Amino acid sequence: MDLASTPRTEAFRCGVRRFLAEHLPPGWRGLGALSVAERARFTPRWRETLREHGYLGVAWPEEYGGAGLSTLEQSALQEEFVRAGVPLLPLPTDPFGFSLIGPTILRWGTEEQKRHFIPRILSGEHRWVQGYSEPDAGSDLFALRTSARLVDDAWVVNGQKVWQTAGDSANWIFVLARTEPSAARARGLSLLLVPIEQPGVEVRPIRTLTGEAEFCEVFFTDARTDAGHVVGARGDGAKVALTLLGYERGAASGALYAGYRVELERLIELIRSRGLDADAGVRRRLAWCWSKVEILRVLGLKTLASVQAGATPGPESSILKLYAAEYHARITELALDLLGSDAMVRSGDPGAAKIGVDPLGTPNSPSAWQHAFLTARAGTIYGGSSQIQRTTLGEQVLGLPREPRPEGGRT
Amino acid sequence: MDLASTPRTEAFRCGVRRFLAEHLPPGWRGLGALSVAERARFTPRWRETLREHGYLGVAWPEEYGGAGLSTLEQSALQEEFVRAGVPLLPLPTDPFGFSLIGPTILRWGTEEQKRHFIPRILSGEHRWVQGYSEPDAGSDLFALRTSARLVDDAWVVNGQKVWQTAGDSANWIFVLARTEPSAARARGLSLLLVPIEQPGVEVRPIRTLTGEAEFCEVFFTDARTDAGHVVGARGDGAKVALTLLGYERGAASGALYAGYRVELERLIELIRSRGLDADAGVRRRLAWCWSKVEILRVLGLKTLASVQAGATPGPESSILKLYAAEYHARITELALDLLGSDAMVRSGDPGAAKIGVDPLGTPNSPSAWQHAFLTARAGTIYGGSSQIQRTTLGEQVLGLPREPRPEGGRT
Amino acid sequence: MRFGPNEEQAALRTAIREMLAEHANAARAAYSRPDSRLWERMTGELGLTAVGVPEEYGGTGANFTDVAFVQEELGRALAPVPFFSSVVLATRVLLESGDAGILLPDMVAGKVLATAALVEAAGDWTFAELSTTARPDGDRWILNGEKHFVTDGTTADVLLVLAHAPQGPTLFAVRVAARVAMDALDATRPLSTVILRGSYGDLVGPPGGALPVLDRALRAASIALACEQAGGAAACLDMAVAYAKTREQFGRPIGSFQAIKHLLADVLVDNESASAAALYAAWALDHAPGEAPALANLCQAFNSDAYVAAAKANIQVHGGIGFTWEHDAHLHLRRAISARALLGPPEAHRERIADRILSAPTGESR
Amino acid sequence: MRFGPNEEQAALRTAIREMLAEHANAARAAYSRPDSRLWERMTGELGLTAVGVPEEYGGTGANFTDVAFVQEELGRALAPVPFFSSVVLATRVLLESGDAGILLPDMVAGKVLATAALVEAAGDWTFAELSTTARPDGDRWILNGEKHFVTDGTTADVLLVLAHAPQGPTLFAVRVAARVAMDALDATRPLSTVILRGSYGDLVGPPGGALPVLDRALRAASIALACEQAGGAAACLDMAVAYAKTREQFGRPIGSFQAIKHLLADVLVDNESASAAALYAAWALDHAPGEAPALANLCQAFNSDAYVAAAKANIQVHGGIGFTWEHDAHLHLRRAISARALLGPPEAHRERIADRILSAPTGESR
Repeated sequence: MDLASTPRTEAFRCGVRRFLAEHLPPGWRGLGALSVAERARFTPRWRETLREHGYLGVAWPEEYGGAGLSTLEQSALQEEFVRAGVPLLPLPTDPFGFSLIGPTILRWGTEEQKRHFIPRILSGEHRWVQGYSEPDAGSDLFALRTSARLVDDAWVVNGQKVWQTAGDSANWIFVLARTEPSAARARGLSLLLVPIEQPGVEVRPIRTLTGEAEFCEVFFTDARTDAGHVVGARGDGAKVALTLLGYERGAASGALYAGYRVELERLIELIRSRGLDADAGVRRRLAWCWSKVEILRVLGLKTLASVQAGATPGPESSILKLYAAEYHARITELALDLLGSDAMVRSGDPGAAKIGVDPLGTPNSPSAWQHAFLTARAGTIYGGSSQIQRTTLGEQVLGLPREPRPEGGRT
Repeated sequence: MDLASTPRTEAFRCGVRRFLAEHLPPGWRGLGALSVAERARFTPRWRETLREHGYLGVAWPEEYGGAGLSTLEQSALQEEFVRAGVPLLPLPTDPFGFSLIGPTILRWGTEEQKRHFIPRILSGEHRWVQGYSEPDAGSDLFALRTSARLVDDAWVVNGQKVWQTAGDSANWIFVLARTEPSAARARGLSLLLVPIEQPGVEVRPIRTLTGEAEFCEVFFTDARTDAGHVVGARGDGAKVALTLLGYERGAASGALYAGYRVELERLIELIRSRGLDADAGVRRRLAWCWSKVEILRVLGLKTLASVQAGATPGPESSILKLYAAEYHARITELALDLLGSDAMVRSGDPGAAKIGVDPLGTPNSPSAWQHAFLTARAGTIYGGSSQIQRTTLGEQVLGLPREPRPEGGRT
Repeated sequence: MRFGPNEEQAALRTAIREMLAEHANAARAAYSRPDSRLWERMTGELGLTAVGVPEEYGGTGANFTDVAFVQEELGRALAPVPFFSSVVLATRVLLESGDAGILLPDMVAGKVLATAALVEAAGDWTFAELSTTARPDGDRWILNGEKHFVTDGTTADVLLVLAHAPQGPTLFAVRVAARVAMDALDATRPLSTVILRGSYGDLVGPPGGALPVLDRALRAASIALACEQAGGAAACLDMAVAYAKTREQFGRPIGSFQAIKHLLADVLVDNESASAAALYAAWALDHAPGEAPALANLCQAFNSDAYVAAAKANIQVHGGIGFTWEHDAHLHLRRAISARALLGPPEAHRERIADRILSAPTGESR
Repeated sequence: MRFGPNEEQAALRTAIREMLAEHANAARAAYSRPDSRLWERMTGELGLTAVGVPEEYGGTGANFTDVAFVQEELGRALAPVPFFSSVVLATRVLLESGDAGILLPDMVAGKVLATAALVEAAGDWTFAELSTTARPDGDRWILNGEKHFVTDGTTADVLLVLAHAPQGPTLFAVRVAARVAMDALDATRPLSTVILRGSYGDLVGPPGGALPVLDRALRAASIALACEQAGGAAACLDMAVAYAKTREQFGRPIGSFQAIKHLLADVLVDNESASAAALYAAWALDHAPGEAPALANLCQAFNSDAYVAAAKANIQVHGGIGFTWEHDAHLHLRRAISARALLGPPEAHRERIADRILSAPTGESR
């Protein structure tokens, strides 16, 4: 066991803290403390600041405009930003550009694709969303139906994708589409890069159970994109698309922990402010939450150590996904219990996060906790439901036998 | 809703109470308060008393020596006996005779079988155990392998059965055996009545996780029984065997409740005697247990009402089985928690029940609760595991689709 | 012996279900706000204001299981009508107060809609720190204070208000008071703040005698709410089962997977428990009153948890589609979360159960 | 950065595992009682008495993760040896007392087996009502009282006894005292009652200064026990997975059913958590001592529950066969239930966590 931080990482962390102290607005209390209007003003300016100082694309090689940081440094950077309550990926589309399609292009793309797309992600000219999910596919990724065929020099795309966060502000979408209709389920897919601003693409907001339009759906009707805008080989789309999911979960575990810590501190404040700190039931549930968050930190360290040792993140990443989703469902329910009758009424400002954990500075209001509770329901569904994660763990980590295929089922 | 007890039932209940008051030994504090030796002396004498006063075979028609009681009366009778801490089926083999094979013979048997076997169950001459379970079949009843073929005038039985409670004191066993090897899984079984005291039958005790021999296994090597000792038609064994399982769960629900109440009272005593009645966690877990027991009472009433209205008990009986088994696993674990360090050490007298709920008078000792905790593990396994019950409920009550059959699987 | 509705109850239940189905098809959007037209039909055509009310006040008779079956049906459909506020809560307060004659006949006749305004700070169901006051003014009383979380408080004609009078906690009927709608998480059950600034009130029940009245009335209300919760949980299970039968993933209906099947089987067991417990408690209120206090706590605690669990399971089974605004799944989750808090949280009810068990002499802990 | 054993630790772990496998095959029955021959081999061939002990006392160095990996391995095999009693509990008490020199070299050399006798009434881990007393008698002390639940108390050469001296709670090394074996539910860890009737004791640590010593020593013991529990839970999962792969029901291996698969996936998640938490806590004890107190409570609470859950799941997956005496499944259940009570129940540890969180200033609740 050797978990001590290296001097290099600590020096890097100090640099990050110094940068934040110098560049955050005076009296900064976290993104959650800003009003909606203040956030809208702050975010693009902050993105420019990050870009000027080399804090965008930190994981990427320097030759493509990145900062070439190690996993440990990335983790420290993410953690410090979460603690300060300020985004490292400010635009709602940035997570898709920087954490999903950017790394995918760098790993599988042609040199030409790298030179073309990577700088545009950094500049913000290309604003990406994911195009994996479909209404009829759900957890069964290989059942997707969106098709693309090559007509002359262009892919012609038809179908429907769903659950795009930030879909309303994106102008590019990476689409997993069936391009080889005669191939088997998993071998007929390709990953295509498709511009959104064209007649064949329509984006419609989806109003979710919170009452807000956190998601969109995207319809393709003879939408077109360049023949060269396929990442990796034709028919390799499933492999290309899935490679990075595990990696992202691993590298982000420090930030995941820091985010849950920030939320837990807010819960502790709620307990204190409502005079519930002597309630034995509340105390034990709080201790349980605290333990789960601290264990998440340790699991994150373990993942980091293994990534740093060169391990390819595998199905074990389902442990973090399942763990975090189920935990978040529990703590947000505890918060509603603490609110008592106030849980029945929407009052106070809602949190800044559309989905996931609210940032530092979020008000301790019924509205914020209700929103967190409702969206936590989605946490056990999207990105592979908790049921799917358990199957993955059972089959791919424990080596238990797969379910028999139904006789008439698709293969 | 009409749940009031009828004057007839109440009068009957009074009669039962009077009988108990008159015939129980002076100073009676429950079977659990007797030593092992005292129990061994008491039980056969008590059975004689019950027989003399018509309290054996109460559900059976009077023409076969029963008392012809209604379901409501049976339920009241069972409940009063549990409350008094005295057995209604005193011998360890009696539950199999009176609750399983007796009713099965009365429902499916020939007149000759009824005249021959029923009086011998009442007299105690025939002491029965079940022969359903097999080591390789487990929850999959139709996978059983014990075979029987008709040779001249006798069935010749070969195979192995397991999990016989009271196997060491039985002299007859009802065996579900494969008699039609060419028929499909469910259609090839017959229910045979086989005498144990013969060279081809060997009974061996199984030491269970409690350290005691609560069960036996039974080996058949060319064991023989009369050709006429098949209950129901050849090949109908599965139907014959399964008919009564649901019914028994329904009729016994009053006794189930009463038993859990007796146990809960003991738990409350434990809480008081250890000064834990102000511990908030203990209070809430106790309230939960109490609620589950009271709901069991209500579910029992509902079942009784439906049986009384002439409904055939169906797969809903899995609700009671699942509910009771999971509850018992929880309350016995609570008891170990209450014992604190004392849970680590076996001390005091163990309870009187080999398996299931200990009767009135059982000492509030670590040993008794440890035994209850350990055997409660079996409650979620035997008689169809909790997993099997959930499948039954999902498919047969909710109407959810069955699992697809594996392509190479047995049918 | 019968466990379930008699013929009349079954017929009423069917009539309610049919009217609600028709209504829901006609105006799905109405489910986000109280619907006076629906309530008028339920009052006029189905006579719901008379259910469970003694005949001397014009009702169909004092049979609380009638109320139970109606509540279960309304809960199933999330019906946005003031049955609980007026025909359960206010009616039970009036009946227990001994002063039912002053209002109940008009309520049964559909002329007056009432509710009760009891709680001030969040979760204060002990009424130990009452800040609303009442002082006598000739024949009437003058009230000052604020009440929160008043169900159907904006539309009610009469508010039964708990206030501190010189004699102690006392109930008053108030007709004129300022009401401000609260932004309810569960929009199908409107909540209001009632502001009393020198509002006139008429005495209901004995001066200083409100607490025992409320204890009994809230016992009935807890049971009725538990019936509603059982109905809501049943609706969640029905929706989830129907979806699991048809939705296919990996080439199979998802209901064929044990992960879904067993989840729903567990919901079934809890739902059967919840329904049986609440109906039995309703029966006990009339026929075994000694059992009713404990059963009220039991079914309020148990059914609150069961409904939330069923609503969560329903969303989980539906996956993404259950996460959309258009799908009813979230309406049940909102109702379940809100109903759990409405008459005090499950933990408080379990605490009262523990009190009762641990203070009873051995062998009588029921 | 490394999360896991270094080369030496991995080699020791393998050596222990091989010795235990050999031993278990040779004498399965030994698992129902402490095995002095096995312990002699572990002491002689593997040098287990030196693990984690500072070099000045002849040990391999003060590295608590060495202890952690050994404990995990011993827990996996339910090894009936006094490592926890002597090399963890007594050793940590001695090290924290500042008086390690009097005994530890002999313990490392395998000449002396020690344990600690602390608890009197069941569950009294606060030592608030200590009835064992010590009075000075020249250079030595005379002790009177009774201690319970003393692990390996019958075979230990030296007992570190907590007693009330005139200066306050104080620790003493006692060599001669009556010991009575308790009938342990988990026969692989013997428990004894120690009866002190005028027994002579030698002072260990400062008079009146036992409580801070024990606080620190029990912190380490909690972490070491949590490692053992994580190892036991891992063994349960291994057994269950192996069985689920081969046992067929309904024409399929039972591990292909989601009911089994998902149950075991949940056990996996808890086991990974338990193992990571305990190893990290062991590392923190040496390298981040500020975190250690909270982590000790955390991993003792969490791992106690995780081990019990894994042991129960293992029996459930095995069905009837897991319910037999011959199968190891119940040995783990007994160990899990007992270990959960050994250093105080999970609820008590969670209560201490809550104390710490809720008394810390905001933003520092770690």
